[in-house]
Amino acid sequence: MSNNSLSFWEDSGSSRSGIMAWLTTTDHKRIGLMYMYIILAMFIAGLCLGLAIRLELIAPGRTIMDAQTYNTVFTLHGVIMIFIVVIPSIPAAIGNLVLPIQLGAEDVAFPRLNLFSWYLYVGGTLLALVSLFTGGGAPDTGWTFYVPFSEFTTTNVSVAVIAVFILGFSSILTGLNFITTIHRLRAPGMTWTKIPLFTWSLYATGWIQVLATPVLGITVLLIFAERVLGVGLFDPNKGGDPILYQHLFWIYSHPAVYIMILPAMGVVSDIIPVFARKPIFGYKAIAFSSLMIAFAGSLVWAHHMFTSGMSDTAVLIFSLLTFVVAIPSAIKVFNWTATLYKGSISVEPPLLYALGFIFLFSVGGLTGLILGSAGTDVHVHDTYFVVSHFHYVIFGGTGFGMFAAAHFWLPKYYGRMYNKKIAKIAFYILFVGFNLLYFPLFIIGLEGMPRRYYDYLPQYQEGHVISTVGSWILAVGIIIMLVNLWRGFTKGEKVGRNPWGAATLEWATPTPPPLLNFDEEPDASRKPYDFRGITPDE
Amino acid sequence: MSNTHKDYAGAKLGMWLFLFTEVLLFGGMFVLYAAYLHEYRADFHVGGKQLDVFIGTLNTVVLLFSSFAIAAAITFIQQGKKKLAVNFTYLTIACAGIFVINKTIEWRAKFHHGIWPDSPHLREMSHGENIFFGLYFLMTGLHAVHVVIGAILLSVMVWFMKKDVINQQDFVKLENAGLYWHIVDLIWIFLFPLFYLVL
Amino acid sequence: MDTTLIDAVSKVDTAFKFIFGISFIILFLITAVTLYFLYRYSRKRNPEPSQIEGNLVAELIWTIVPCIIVGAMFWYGWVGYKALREAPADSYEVKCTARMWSWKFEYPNGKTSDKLYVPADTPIKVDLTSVDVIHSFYVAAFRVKMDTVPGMHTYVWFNSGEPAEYEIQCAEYCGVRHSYMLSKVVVVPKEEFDKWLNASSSATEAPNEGEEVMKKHGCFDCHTTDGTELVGPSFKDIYGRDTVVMENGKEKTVKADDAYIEKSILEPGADIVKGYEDMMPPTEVSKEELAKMLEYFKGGGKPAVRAGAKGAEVAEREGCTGCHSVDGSEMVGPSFKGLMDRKTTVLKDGKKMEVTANVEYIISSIKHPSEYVVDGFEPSMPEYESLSDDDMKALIEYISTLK
Amino acid sequence: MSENHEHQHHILSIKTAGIILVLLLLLTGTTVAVSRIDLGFLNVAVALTLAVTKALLVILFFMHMKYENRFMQMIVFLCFLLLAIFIGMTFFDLAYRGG
Repeated sequence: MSNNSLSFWEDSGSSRSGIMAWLTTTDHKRIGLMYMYIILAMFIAGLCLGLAIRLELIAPGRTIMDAQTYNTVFTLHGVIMIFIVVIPSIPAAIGNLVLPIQLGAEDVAFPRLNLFSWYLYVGGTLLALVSLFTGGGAPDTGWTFYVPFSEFTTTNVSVAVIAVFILGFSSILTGLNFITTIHRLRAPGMTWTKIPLFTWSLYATGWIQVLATPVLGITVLLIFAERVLGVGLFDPNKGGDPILYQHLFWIYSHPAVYIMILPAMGVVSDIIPVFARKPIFGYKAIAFSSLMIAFAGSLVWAHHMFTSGMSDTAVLIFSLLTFVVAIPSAIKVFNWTATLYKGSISVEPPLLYALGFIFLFSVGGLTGLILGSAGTDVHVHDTYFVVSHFHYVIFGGTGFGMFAAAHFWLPKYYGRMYNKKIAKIAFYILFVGFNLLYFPLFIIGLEGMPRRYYDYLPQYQEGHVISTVGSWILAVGIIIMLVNLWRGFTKGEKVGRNPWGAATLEWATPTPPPLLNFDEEPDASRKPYDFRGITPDE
Repeated sequence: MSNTHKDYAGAKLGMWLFLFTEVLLFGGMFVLYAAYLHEYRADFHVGGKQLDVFIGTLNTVVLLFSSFAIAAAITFIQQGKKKLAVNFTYLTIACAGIFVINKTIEWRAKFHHGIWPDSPHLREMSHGENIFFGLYFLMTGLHAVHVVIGAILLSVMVWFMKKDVINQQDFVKLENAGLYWHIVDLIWIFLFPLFYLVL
Repeated sequence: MDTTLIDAVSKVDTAFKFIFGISFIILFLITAVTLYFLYRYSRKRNPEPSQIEGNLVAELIWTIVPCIIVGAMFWYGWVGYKALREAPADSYEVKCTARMWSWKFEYPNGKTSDKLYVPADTPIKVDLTSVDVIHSFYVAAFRVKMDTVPGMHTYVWFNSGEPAEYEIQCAEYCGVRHSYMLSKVVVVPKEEFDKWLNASSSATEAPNEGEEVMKKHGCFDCHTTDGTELVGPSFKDIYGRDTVVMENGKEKTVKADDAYIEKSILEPGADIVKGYEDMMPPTEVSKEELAKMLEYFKGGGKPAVRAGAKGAEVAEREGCTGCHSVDGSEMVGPSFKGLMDRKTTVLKDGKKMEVTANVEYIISSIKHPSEYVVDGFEPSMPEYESLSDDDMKALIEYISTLK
Repeated sequence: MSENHEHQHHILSIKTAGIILVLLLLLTGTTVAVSRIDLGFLNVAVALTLAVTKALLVILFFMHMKYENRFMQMIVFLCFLLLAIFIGMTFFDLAYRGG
């Protein structure tokens, strides 16, 4: 390990030291880590809420909390997991760590704006927490804030929606920053077809963040206006149309699903070739399908509204378009599988998590077809089938993508390696727990168990019991995984420049990277998945 | 890191991306406007008749002129005529002031007639009129907030020009502030016919 | 029976089978192929990777074939949806009004009920609306679900089929009692249905007319009769009580007399009892109905003072029912149902013994729960030594009613 | 810095800016005038067409879009297209309700 320059841990680039050097840093790597720590803390909080929900549902009737508490718990679980954990997880945390180095740049295009986004994120998170303890109590509307219920409820929805507005703004600025960085700061020689696919996916994601998130912003501001001023834009008693709210909400919130999943797809596209020692199959198709998903994904929002009272014509159009979005996702899955063909595969932890992603995402995607098809959606809409579907996509997809990314990239930044054997054991426990937790929910959903139910009819209990047991196994898996990562990064063996033998630029710089990322001008003309002549440097 | 800050095209790309978010922020309200115009055509007509076309037109002219003024200021700074650039920026800020004063007069008149969001008088009117005025207050209100932000932004630019942070070689900050101001104007170009001239 | 009628359910189920079938095949293939590659091309077996960057033909195939497949899926789904939306012209129409948190069904002759009674083998069209927030009318057995939107009318239709009962659930989150917003579709033979429809409900069944009227209007969804608070004030002993209400933001005390109660039903927003939200929708009731309701209030709500009502209140307040069910099901502790004078195996100081749960035993178990622990349960109950004698008496009385 | 310095910064002449301003004011006058005549549905169409024309003038000249590269022009178009799609597709619902 040759380290002739100081790493970003030692050299903050400013005269400040200690915690202040972190809080005032404009270094993308430090900002990425700061995102990661808060996301991790909030992830654990959201996880505990999720476990509480599962425990409550192990038996009909009251188990550990009353109905009102239950309603606030699932609302908080949703708001925290979606707006505070999943949306910023890969783009803001991993993206900040990796994207500029992959491009051969010194930093993002607007480093100070990057820090500002982080402060907005922290501010939004704090405000969301404030909403729990002030006003009429924690919000109980579900993360969708559907009107007119959200206008009438006495709980503290007004503060919560402002928190969502601020978090949305943070997300917009991150997207804006990344798009500009990709356009302007690529190292000489890095043409558009040499950009690693992870960065490509963040490019597509950035566009959704910039173009869709403002609609969420205005939507939550309108809820605020409705509650505070009583304008009545969504209140039927004053001439408003509650279904229009749903249109506005989903115009953002469906593309938001792609903000969550696209970066995870990018992670998988970057990991699989490395461990198969072989170029990604169909680079252009994967890169292009990211853009396709981003665009087509913006046109399908109303498939969340097939039973809302919307017109049948709209159901026809949106159902059809929804199936169109399935195609690019399918292409990606086939290309990943084909990348393994005639490779030289070594199943290291990052690959394992990436393969876990492919399976779970496939289950989530394929059950999504049931939801896209109008006739079948009517039956399973707002049931546990949907709950299971989106957990497979968001948790099985983005969550496992995040875990894969952590196992793949973090050793580079901490300079130390975790215990690979324990990482694999954790994966298997996670995988089993995950399926035990969510698969039974498909079944009871098909049988007609509605979501957001505090209490339920006795015929659904069996599924709930299995699911709750699964949640405990999943929790054990996550604890093992996190402890293993933490121990690795504090006490593990030191790693060299390129422990996995990858070909993208972040592996060509010292471990951990120096403040301005590179000692010498990197060679960006090499293809990102050309592994010939590259040997792992452990 | 210093050279990233001098990336003129990058700064401009970033600004445009930000402007897109502004367009779509208002876009959400335009979706609502379109939907409710479709549903309450006649009521919107009645509502539109109650707005003051004269003030609306006056404000349109003021904003168009201010847009010209800031465009001219950018031309002058590029030509090295800093004094003129500063003066034309002042002119733009003055226009913003006139706009806000007009807006206040107009809103006060509405309040005087008992029309404000959720007012007893408004609740007695038809659903369509309630929605029309609801949209009117929210959209022009949000726009007015943008006018004020724009004016503050331009004031900072004046200060930058005086400090020579903005000069003939490095004027992208002024240009971006100008872009922001044009977007404010652009949104008004649509608000004006949709509220004051609606039929 | 018209065979086209069962088509909606079967068409939807066809779509389910088609999509699930193909999805399963795809998932199986992807998984199997991946596992095979992992085995066949592991570094041990295949140390030298091939440099394959792509294959246009393969990629075209797996773009075009999925296009065709999802096209077919869309079509099946749409056919199912169409069937769900095209109600036959001769459907029997019932109006349904949803509110927090109950359903009200109104039949063509004006009769109303809280369960949906329908004649067998008839296409039924349910016209849906809501008076407060969005709910969703969901009958899983008929594959129908439709939101009830305030200010709007939506509908579902289904073929009732053989006489049977089906669950109605609310599928759109609507607040604290969302999961209790349940009802039933009761399919009865045609003649029976006609008889039911034309019988005047008050004469045949209702022992207390006022209570029937209030049930019909969903009053009990928000107001209890036993003194506990739901969304609105309890009806218990409400008549003639002095009540603090808010009028235009100012407090004022009124006596809950005929005039006040009548006003509160017709114009709930006028005088809100202090501490409650303005949530109650105005209720349209006829003169006779109003008179019956007032009668009910004057009587203090007769059925409310059923034996053990106070004990039930104590059990709820003290959290007993959090662990002890009243319906025989096992929760944290043994059920209260049939508890009185039951012979039970208990553990005392680790030794098993048989006791009869008489009054003394129950009192002692409430005050010192760990002394005797029923076999099979954890000794997790806290001591309730400070329970007042009154409360204790009421609780015992309540338990003894749960046979 | 692959896309750097494609062109010199374009300077909008004061004369052009003035012409644009006059055009904008004329269009405003036209909008107000036309709104006085009842053309039924056409009123909205005419008002919006004039507004779009004005917006185009502002974007192309005041905002220098005429002198930007293809990519910038494309994304600006895309942004407005997306807004149009959002509004348009909402009408698949609104226009066909109660059918």
